Amino acid sequence: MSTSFILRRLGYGLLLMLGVVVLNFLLIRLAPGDPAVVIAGEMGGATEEMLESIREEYGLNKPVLVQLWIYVSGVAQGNLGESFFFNQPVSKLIAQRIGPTILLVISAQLLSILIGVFLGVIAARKPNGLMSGFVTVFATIGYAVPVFWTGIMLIILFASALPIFPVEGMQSVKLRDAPFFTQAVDVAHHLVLPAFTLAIIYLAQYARLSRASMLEVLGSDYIRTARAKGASERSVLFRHALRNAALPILTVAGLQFGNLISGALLVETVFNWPGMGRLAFESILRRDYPTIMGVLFFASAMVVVANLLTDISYRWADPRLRGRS
Amino acid sequence: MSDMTDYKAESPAREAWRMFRRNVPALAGVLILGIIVLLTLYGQFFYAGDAFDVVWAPHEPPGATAEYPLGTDYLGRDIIAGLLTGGGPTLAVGAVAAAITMVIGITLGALAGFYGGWVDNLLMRITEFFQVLPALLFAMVLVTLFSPSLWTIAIAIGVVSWPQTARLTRAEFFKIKELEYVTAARAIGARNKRIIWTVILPNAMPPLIVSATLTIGVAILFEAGLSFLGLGDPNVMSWGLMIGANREYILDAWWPVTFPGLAIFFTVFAVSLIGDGLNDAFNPKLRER
Amino acid sequence: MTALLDINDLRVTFNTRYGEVTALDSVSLNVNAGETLGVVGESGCGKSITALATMGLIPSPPGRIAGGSIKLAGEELTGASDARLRALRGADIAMIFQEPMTSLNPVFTVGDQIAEAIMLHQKVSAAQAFKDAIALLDRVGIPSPAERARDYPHQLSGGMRQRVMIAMAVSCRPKVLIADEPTTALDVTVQAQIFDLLNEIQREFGAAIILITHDMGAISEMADRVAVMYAGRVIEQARADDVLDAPQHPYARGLIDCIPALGKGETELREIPGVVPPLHLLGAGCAFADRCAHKFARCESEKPLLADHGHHPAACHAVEEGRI
Amino acid sequence: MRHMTRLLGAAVLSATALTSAPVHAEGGTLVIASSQVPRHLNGAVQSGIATAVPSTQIFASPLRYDENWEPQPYLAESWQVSDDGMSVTLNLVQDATFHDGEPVTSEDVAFSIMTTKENHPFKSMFAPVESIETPDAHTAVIKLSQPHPALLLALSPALAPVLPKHVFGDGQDPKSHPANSDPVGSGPFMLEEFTAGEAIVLKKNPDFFIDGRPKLDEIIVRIIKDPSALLIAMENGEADMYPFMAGSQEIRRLEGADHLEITNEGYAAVGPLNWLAFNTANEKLSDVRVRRAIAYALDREFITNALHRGVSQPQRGPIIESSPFFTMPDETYDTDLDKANALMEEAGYGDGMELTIDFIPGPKEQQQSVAEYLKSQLKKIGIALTVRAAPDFPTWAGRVGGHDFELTMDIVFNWGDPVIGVHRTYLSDNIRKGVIWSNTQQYSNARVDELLAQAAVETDMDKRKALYAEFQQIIAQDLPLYTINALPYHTAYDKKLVNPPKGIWGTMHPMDRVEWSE
Repeated sequence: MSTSFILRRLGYGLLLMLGVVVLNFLLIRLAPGDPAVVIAGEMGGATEEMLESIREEYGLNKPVLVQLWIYVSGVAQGNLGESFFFNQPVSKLIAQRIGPTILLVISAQLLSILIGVFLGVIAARKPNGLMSGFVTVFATIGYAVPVFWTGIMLIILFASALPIFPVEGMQSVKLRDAPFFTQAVDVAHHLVLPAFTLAIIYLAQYARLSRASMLEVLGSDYIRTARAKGASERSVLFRHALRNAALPILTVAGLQFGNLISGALLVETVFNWPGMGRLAFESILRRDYPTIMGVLFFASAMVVVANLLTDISYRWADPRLRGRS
Repeated sequence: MSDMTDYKAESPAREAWRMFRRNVPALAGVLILGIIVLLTLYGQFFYAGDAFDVVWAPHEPPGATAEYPLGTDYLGRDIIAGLLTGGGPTLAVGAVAAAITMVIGITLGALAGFYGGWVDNLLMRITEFFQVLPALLFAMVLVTLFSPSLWTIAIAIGVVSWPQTARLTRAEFFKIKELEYVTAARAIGARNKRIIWTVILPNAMPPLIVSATLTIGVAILFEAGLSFLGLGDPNVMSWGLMIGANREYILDAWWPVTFPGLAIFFTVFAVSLIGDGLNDAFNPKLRER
Repeated sequence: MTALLDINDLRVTFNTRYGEVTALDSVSLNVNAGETLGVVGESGCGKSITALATMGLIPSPPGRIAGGSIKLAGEELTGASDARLRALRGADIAMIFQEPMTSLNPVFTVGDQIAEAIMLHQKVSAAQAFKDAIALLDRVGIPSPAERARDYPHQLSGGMRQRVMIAMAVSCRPKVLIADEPTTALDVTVQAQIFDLLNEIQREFGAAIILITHDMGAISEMADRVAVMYAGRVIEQARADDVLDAPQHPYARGLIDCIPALGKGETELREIPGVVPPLHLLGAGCAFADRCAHKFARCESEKPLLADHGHHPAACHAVEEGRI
Repeated sequence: MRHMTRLLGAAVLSATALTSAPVHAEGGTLVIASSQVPRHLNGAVQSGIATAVPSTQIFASPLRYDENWEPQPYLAESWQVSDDGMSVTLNLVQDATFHDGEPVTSEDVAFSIMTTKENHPFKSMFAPVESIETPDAHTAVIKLSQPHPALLLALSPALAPVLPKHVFGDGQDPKSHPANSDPVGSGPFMLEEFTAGEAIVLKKNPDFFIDGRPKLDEIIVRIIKDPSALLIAMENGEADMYPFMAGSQEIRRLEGADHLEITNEGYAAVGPLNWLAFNTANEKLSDVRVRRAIAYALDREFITNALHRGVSQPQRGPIIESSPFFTMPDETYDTDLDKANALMEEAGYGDGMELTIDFIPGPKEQQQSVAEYLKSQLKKIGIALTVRAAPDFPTWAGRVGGHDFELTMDIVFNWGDPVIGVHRTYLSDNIRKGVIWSNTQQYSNARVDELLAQAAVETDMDKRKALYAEFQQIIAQDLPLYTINALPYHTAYDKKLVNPPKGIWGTMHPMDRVEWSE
C-alpha cells in the first residue's frame, strides 16, 4: 500500500471537511435570528449597550464573508472559536468529550461486528436452520427498533427491575480518586448498556449482511475447491469463506460509521453519556452555533478517518485492489 | 441449477408478483402496515379526541379506566388518541422524506451513471460530501435553523439521506447502459433524455423500489429520533414527540413511552418486511433460499 | 477384478419447488488405475453431478444420494462419514474444476492454497509445504515458480491458474483425478498444453482420470473409454475408438456429427436441435425422444436401458430393434 | 465509621466499587446533583442559579445573610450605612487571601462592584453606585447617587462576588473573560476541575479566612440533565444533595427514600414566581376586562393542589408571599366563571375569541401543564386557546422578548429585594424589545413608575412597605400578569449532612459550615 494513496485520500478528506466548514458557516449565518440576543438571553437578560458589546466581542457585526474568512482561517490554525454558551473555546469543549464518544462508538462498532458476523456465519452454515431463521427475524427487528427507545426500555428495566448496570453517565463521581484499574472497570461497567443499545441495530444488520454474504461466497467455486481439498467445515467457513465475505461487511462498516455517530447522539442523550453527541444536541437547543459547527467539523473528521481506515483495510483484505488507486 | 429453471419464462413483473404473493413475512408486513395506515387515517373517526386535550388525571396506568385503556401521559392526555393522531405525521413525513430522497438520489445517480466522466466525478464528490456529514446531526441543524414543521423535517431528512440512493442508481445505470437494448435505442437515434428516463430507468427500477421501501422505514425512524429530541414540530402530535415528552417520567410511568415506541417499531418492521419481500421477489437468484 | 473406482447404479435426487427431481438415474461407471474415462454430454446432463457425488460434495440439502454405490478401491463412499470423506478428498480423489478463474480463492496466494492442500493430508511444516508447493508449480510448468507462489490468483493468466489447480489436485498424488471441463474456459493453444500436462501427470503418478467434457476432440485425444450421458443417465458406454467410430445412440451420433470435419482443435459443440428437457418434466419414455429423428411409439412409453445390442452398450429402443 | 457505611452503600449500587477504596480525608465529599448547566462560574457577570451555586463557593462577598434576612459579616467584618443613606462603608477582614495567595483588598471590592454594575444583567442592583473610594487597603466606601436600601442584600454572595482585580482587571471583557471558567476567588472552596456541562469539582480552600472552615474536603457539582437519571443517582447515593427540585413527582419520589431529607427551606430570597403574562399591547388583551375575565376563569388552588399535587403554594401578587414586602391585595381573583363571562360580554367578546399561549420548554409541570389546563378552562368563557409549543428556550425567549406573543407562561425570580427582581417587570422604562425578563408585558402606569422609584430609595422599612402595598393593589387591578404560584423548590439531601443550606439563599451561599455527621 502506497503512502501516496493515503496522502491523497487524506488531502481529499481535508477538502471535504473544508466544504463542511464553509457550508455550515453559511447556513448558520444566513438563518434568521440574532446570535447576540441568544447570548444575552443566556446571561440572564441584557440592555442594548450590552447587546452591542456582545456583537463586537463575537465579531457578529462584521460582514458575513469577513466572518467566514476569520472562521475558516481560525479553523486552519486549530481555533474553532468561542462557544456562545460556555465561556470556553469550542476546541476545549470538544477535547473533553471526543474521548467518551470515540469509546462509545468504537465499542459499539466492535460489539456489533464481532457478534453480528459470528451470528451471520453460524446462520449461513444452515440456510434453512433455526439459527438462520433467528438471525433473519432478529435482523429485521433490530433494524426496526428506534435506538432511543431501546435505551429507554433498558433504563426502565435496569433502573428498577434488575439494577445491575448503572444507567447514567460514564463514571461514578465518587470513584474519581480511585486507582486507574478501578476507574477502568467502572467505566466499562457504565459502558455496557449504551454500547449495547447502540450496537443492537448494527449488530442485526451485520448478522443479516454476513449471512447473505457468506451464503453467496459459500456457493462460489473456490469454496468447492477448498472442500475438494478436504478442508474441514470450520476452515471452510472461517478461513476460506469469511475472508471473502468480509469485503462487503467492511464496506458497510465504513459507510455505517456516519450513521453510528448519529446513533451515538441519541444514545448519549438517553444515557447522559458525556460525549460530543450530547454536546451537539444541547448546543443546538441553546443555539450555540460555534459549538455546533465545531462538533460537525469533528464528527465529519471522524467519518473521513473512518473511511480512510476502511479503504486501507479493504486493500489489506482484498489483494485484487492492491497496487491500484 | 440451470436444470430447474422454468420451461416457459414468465414476465419479470409477473414472476416478481408471484414470488411476493408466496412470501408469508412480506404479506404479514403488508397486513400490519395496512392496519396501521387505516388506523391512523380513520381511527380518529371511531375514537374521538384531540391528542393534545387533557382528558383525565396524569399518569393513569393502562387498564385502570375503561375509557382510556392505554392510560394517560404526564399531562393526562389520552395515549390512544396520541397513537392514532401521532401516526399520521410520522407516516407522512416518512413518505415525503422518502420521496424527496428518491427524487434527488435518482436524478443525481442517473446523471452520474449515464454521462460518466466529469459529470459523474462532480456528482460523486457532492455525494461523498453529504456522506461525510453525520446525517442526524446535520438534519438537526437544518430543522433548528429553519424552524421545525413537518415540511422542514421531511426536507431535512431527504437532504441528508439521498446519497445512498444516488450511489445505487449510478451503479445500476453503469450496468444497464452497456446492455444491448440501450445500444439499440441509441442506434435508432433516441435522445439521451429519452434513453435515461424511458429506457434505462424502468429497467433499474426493481432495486430502486426496494431501496425506496427501506428508505421509508429509515425516514420514519429519523423523524421519530428528531421528535424524540424535541426537534420535531412541537405543535403536531407524533409518536417520537410522545416518547420524548414523556421520557423524563419513565420511572413513574412506562406506558406513555412504551406504546408509541411499539407503534414505531411495528411500522418500520412492516415496511422492512415488505422491502425484503420485494427484494426477494425481484432477485429470485439472490434469494437466500 | 474390481475397478479402482466403481460407481454402480447411482441415483441422486434434488428437492426443488417442483418436488423431488432425479438428477442422476442408474448411473454406473468405472475406471482403473492409469486409465482415462471420458464422460460427455451437453451441459445439464448430469456429468458434473456425477463428479460431485464421487467427491461427496453434493450440496445437501437440497441434494442427496438416493441409491447405488460408489466404491474407491473397494471402500464404499456413499455412507462414509464426513471425516472419512474429508480425509479422502484431496488425498485419494482430487478434482480439477471447470473455471480456473473462479475456483481459486482470491484472497490467498496460490502457493498458500497449494500448501494448504498438502498440509491437510500430510504431516509437514508450513515452510516445507510451501516448498513442496513451489516444486509442484515447477512440475506443472509454471516459470519462476518461487515468485509465482507468492502471487494472488488475479495476477495469473487463465492457463496458469488451471496449472495451479492441477498442481493442487495432484499435490497428494491422488488415485483418482476428476477433471471437470478443465479446458473450457481456456484458449485453444492453452487447451492442448493442459491436456499434455494431464497426460504426463497420469504417466508419472499412475492416476485414474475421469475427464468430463462436452468436447469430442478432447475425448479422442485423451480418453481410453467413453460414457455418454443424457438427462441424468448413461446412454452409451464403450472404448473411445468404438464410440467415435461407430456411435450407436442417436444422441451420440449427433455429438460425433457435430465435430467439424476440419481441425479437431476447434471443437465447439454444434447444437443438436432442441434442448435438454427440464428434469422435473421427464416422462415415462426416453428423455431424448422429443429431439430424436428415429422416435417411434415405444420411445414415448418405456425408458430404454443400457444394454449391448450388438456393437457396444447403448440405451436406445431403435438400436435394440435394429431400426438404425 | 461513616466512610465505611458510605462505601458499603456504593458497593451495593456499583459492582466496581467492590474493588475500590477511595480514600477520603476527614471532611469528605459532597456530591450535588443539578439539572442546570452553568455557562461559567462567575456570578458577577451572569445571573441564574446554575452559576450562583458554584460561584458562591469560589468567591466570597462583602456580606452574607442568615435565615432571618439579617446581614452577617463575611469579607466585611463590619459596615456602616451613613445617616443620609448616601454611602456605605465596608471594613474588610485583615487576613483574607485569594486562592492564588494574593491578599483581598478594598481595591478588589471596588473593582468587583463596578464590574458587576457594568456587566451583570440586573442593572438595578448597583445602578445608584457612583463610585467606590478606597481610603486604605481594608476600607471601601460605596458612594451612592441616591439612597439604595437594596444595596446590602445586593452585597450577598450570590450577587456580589469579590473578584481578584489582578486577574479580571487585565482589560479583557469581563463577560467573556477566560477566568470566568477558571476562576480565582477567596471563598471556602477552590476550583479543581471544570468540565463544562458535566461536572464542577471544588476542593477545600486550606487558607480560607474563617478559621476551621470549610468542613468538607470537596464539593462536586454533577450535572445530570435527565430527570430520571438524576433521581436514580439520588436514590442510590451517587449524589448527596439535589437543590432546586420543583417537580411534584421528583419530590414525592425522593420523599420515599429513607436516607434523604426533603425541605422547601432555602429559597426565601430567590422568590421564584410562576405566572401567566399578558401582552398588554395586544389589541384583545389591552382591554383589562379580558385580562380580568381570564383571571376569574382560573383556579389557583386546582393548579397547586391537583396539577402540582400540593407541593407548590399559591402566589397572589408580584412579590413572593414569604417576603416582608408582600401585601395581600384586595382583589385576588378567586374563581368565578359567571363574573368572567360577564366581563367577556362587557368587553364585546360575548361570541368568544381566539388566543395563543406560549410556555417555557422545560419545567413541564409549572409551564406546559398549566398552559394545557388554561386551554380547557378558558374554553368555558368562550376563549379558544391555542397552546404554542417552542422547540427550545431561545425560540420562546425570542418570541416573548420580541413581544411576539399574546399570553405566555413565565417563571421570574424576585432575587431578594424587589428592586432587583420585581421592578424590572413593571417599570415602563424597562420595556426593552429583544430583552427577556424585562417588562415584556409592555405594561405602563405612571403611578406604578412613581411608587417603585420612591420605594427604591426609601430607607424606612415601614414607609417602603407601604409604597409596595399600594403598588401591589394597583397591579392586582391592572393585572399585567396573573401570578399563579411560587415554584415549589425543594432540596433533597442526605440525612447525615449537618447544617444543610437552608438560609434565604439556600445553596447559593457558601457551604463552609456543611459537614458529614459520624
